[in-house]
Amino acid sequence: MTIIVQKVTQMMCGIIFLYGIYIIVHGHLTPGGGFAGGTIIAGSFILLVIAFGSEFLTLKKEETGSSLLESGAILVFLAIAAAGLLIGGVGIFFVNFLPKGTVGSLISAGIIPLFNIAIGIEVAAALLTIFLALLIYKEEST
Amino acid sequence: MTIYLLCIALFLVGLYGVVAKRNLIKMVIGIAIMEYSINLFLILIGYVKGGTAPILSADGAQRIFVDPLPQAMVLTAIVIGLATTALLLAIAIRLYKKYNTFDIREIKKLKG
Amino acid sequence: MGILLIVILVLMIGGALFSLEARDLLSAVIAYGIVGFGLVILFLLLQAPDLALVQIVVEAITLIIMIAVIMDSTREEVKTKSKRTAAYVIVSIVFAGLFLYFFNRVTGTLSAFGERAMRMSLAYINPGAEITGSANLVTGVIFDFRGYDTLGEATILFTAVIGVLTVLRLKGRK
Amino acid sequence: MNWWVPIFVIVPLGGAFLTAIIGSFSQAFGRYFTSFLLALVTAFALYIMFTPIGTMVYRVGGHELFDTIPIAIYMVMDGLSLYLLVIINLIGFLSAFYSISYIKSFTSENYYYTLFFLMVAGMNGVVLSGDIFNLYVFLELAAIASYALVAFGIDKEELEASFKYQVLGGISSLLILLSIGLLYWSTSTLNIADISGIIRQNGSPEFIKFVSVILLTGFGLKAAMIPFHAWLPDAHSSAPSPISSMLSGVLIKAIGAYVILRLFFNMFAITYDISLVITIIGTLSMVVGVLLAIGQWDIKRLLAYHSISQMGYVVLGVGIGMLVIAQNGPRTVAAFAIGGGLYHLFNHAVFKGLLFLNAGAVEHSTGIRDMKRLGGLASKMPVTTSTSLSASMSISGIPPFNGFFSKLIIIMAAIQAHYFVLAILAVFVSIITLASFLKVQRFTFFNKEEEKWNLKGIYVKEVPFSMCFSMIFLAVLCLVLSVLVVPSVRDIVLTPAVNALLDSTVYSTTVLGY
Repeated sequence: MTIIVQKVTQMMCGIIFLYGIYIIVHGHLTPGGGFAGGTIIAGSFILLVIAFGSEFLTLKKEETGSSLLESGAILVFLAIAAAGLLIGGVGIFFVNFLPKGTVGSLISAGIIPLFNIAIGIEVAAALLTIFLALLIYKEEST
Repeated sequence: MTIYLLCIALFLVGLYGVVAKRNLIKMVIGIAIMEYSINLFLILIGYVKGGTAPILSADGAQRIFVDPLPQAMVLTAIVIGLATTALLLAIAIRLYKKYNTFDIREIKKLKG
Repeated sequence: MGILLIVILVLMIGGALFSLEARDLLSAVIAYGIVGFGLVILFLLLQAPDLALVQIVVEAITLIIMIAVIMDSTREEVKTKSKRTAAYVIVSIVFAGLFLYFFNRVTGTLSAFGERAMRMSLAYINPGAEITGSANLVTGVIFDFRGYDTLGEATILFTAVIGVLTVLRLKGRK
Repeated sequence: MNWWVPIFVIVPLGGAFLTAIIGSFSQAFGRYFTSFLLALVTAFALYIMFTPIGTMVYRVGGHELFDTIPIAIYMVMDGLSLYLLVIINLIGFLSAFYSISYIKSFTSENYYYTLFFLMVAGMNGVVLSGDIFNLYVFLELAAIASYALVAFGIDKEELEASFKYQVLGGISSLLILLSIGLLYWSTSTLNIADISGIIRQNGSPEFIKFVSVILLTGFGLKAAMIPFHAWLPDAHSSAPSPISSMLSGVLIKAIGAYVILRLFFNMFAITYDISLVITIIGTLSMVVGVLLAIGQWDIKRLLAYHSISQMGYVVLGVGIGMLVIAQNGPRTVAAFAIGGGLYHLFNHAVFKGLLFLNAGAVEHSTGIRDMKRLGGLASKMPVTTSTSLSASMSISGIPPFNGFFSKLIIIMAAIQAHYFVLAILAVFVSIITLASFLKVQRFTFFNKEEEKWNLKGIYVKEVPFSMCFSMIFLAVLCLVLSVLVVPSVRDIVLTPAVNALLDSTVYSTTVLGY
């Protein structure tokens, strides 16, 4: 890619990444949430890969890493959901066991922000893995 | 009523693409279009006249909200659609590398 | 607003038809983008900002992946050998007409656009914020009332990733 | 609180995620972990089956009724769900155990076991769900995992079969989603019991018919009933053999036939028209499936066509029961017919699973699937031959194997309900099935051409222990399941499942509690 594209990408990427994090963290207050934020974060990484390209080996390493991160994040999601089975002795799957706080403040809504963060990481890693897998396949097969 | 009918027409256009087209990418696009029309259909069902997005504002004013449940359903459906499309595209590119064409008739011919 | 919805929806149908009929696959994919981004506008008009946000990024990434798939392929579609006879076209038009007719007939008794009474979502709106503590009611529904669905949905994305990795292995058998 | 109901979904899901993480460091982990975990789940399901506890209703998230409206996602475990759970996890465990040796010849085993877990989790989620959208989500989970598993070998046929399967599967999923949207439009709720209550009171008959037709098309595609069967022979014959056995043995039942039963018995009121359509589809599948199977020489393709035919028996039995109920006929006859259909469902899972595992064993040892080129394996592969013989006798309905009894019950029910044509057709199809499997046995295992293999230079030997174990286990089950005709056993296993379907309003009153 040309130098212009690379410079612009360099400037924009961090902002896009931060915006994704903002969307995830404010998921229970404003539109958006784990899915939207995660996709935006994945988008920022994909932009970087497209603009700068990358060594084949680095791509392979990134793919393994993001795939592991994805599995880990969704395992955490399941663990938080299943924790409800053990906490409080009532045995309810997906119970919101943390204090709810006041509606509208950043630290509120119990486990919902935790779910948002786990889902955000999972979605970002998942989309990045799909993209990298396609890219690696195209390089490998030629 | 017209809006629902147009939405179903979009669904039928997608169905036409899947059934009549013989190009793998076109078939994927057809499935995706059907997916979009169903998403739109669910959201149309959930719309309430004069309603606003179901987000409580800081001023605490009472408003009419649109139905949040179809929105949650459509969010799920979008992600499912993304998953299906990604898997279909992966298989399509794999088939392309094997046969050097996206056309399903050519693929059948080459397979013999 | 009704007119605006109809205009955008007609545009989307046009985009979809063009996308399916285009000779060049790149134009087909771009035209498919019209449908997706039209949907984003409709979501915004229908008061679903969460979905508009998700749809716009998902659409962008789907387009990137699709273009990556078709970029260095023979994009020109093979010419159909006029197998599409008149009878074929008539059958599909008749089927579409019948489907729309029956759809119109059976849904005529249901509530009109924007006037459906809520039932299950009553609890999601009024006491929803108190139960879940979330100001965004959609997020409350997604992660609290219907969190189990979201688990399934995240798992489906996970499945797709594993599926893509499986399909794109270089060698299947040792 | 019945805290253990979601265990059936949590455990396979957790297994899948763990396999994905640990499996990327050690390929051997998934191999044993999968069988171990599924054996535990099967044992747990069997334990619950033999503990009389009645219908379990579990509210995910713990939200109570809100003005008599259910707002949480419900998980419902009644007799039918439990029956399906046992079948899914049992066949799942045996297929996974079989895979230990079979999948060693493929690369990236950890992906295989992860997808296997996900498919089982999806099916468990479907049979436990009491919420129609949740059911759709888990149905998609099982379906997407199966798409990827069909393509696991990534050869040309497999990829093409998988693409075809995905396109038709995608259409069926979207039709299902469309009908869910229509139901939500009409009733404003997603809970199956709640929907049932509302549309029985004030649903217009035309609307219900329209939704029924769309739903039947969608789930008919998933269950590969006859006008919608195009994807099944390709997909089921291209997949790795343990997966073929899962797809034919369990998947088309759990996400196709089971949902049809659940929705058309427990959600919609049973009407004569829909019962007639279901019976006709079942009969067509039964007859056309077996006729298509006759000309096949690819052993797995032949088995795949027989799956269509045998599923026709299941749907026929249940359809006769529906017809009897719709005409206010005697309830004992209806119960008899439905019981026959459900009994055949279990039997088919066992013997068709076994037959696909046999085909896999033959392919594993010789590398050939074409029956014209096989033959004379009887002395070289004694375990495969004997188990395959018992499965063949079972599927063609020879006493004392289980297939005989379930077919007999379906035929007797058809006679009792005065559908003599259907009874004659069922007997006729059974005879053709017998002929078809005589061909399989003769050309694959007997045929006295043992020297041929030595001439070709292929050293044929019996398959390893894990594959033998699964096949022997299933062959024994083929005999043991015959005890389901004994009333005291049937009352524990089969009768709760039949009762769940028989009284169509009991479901909604039990689930909602009013």
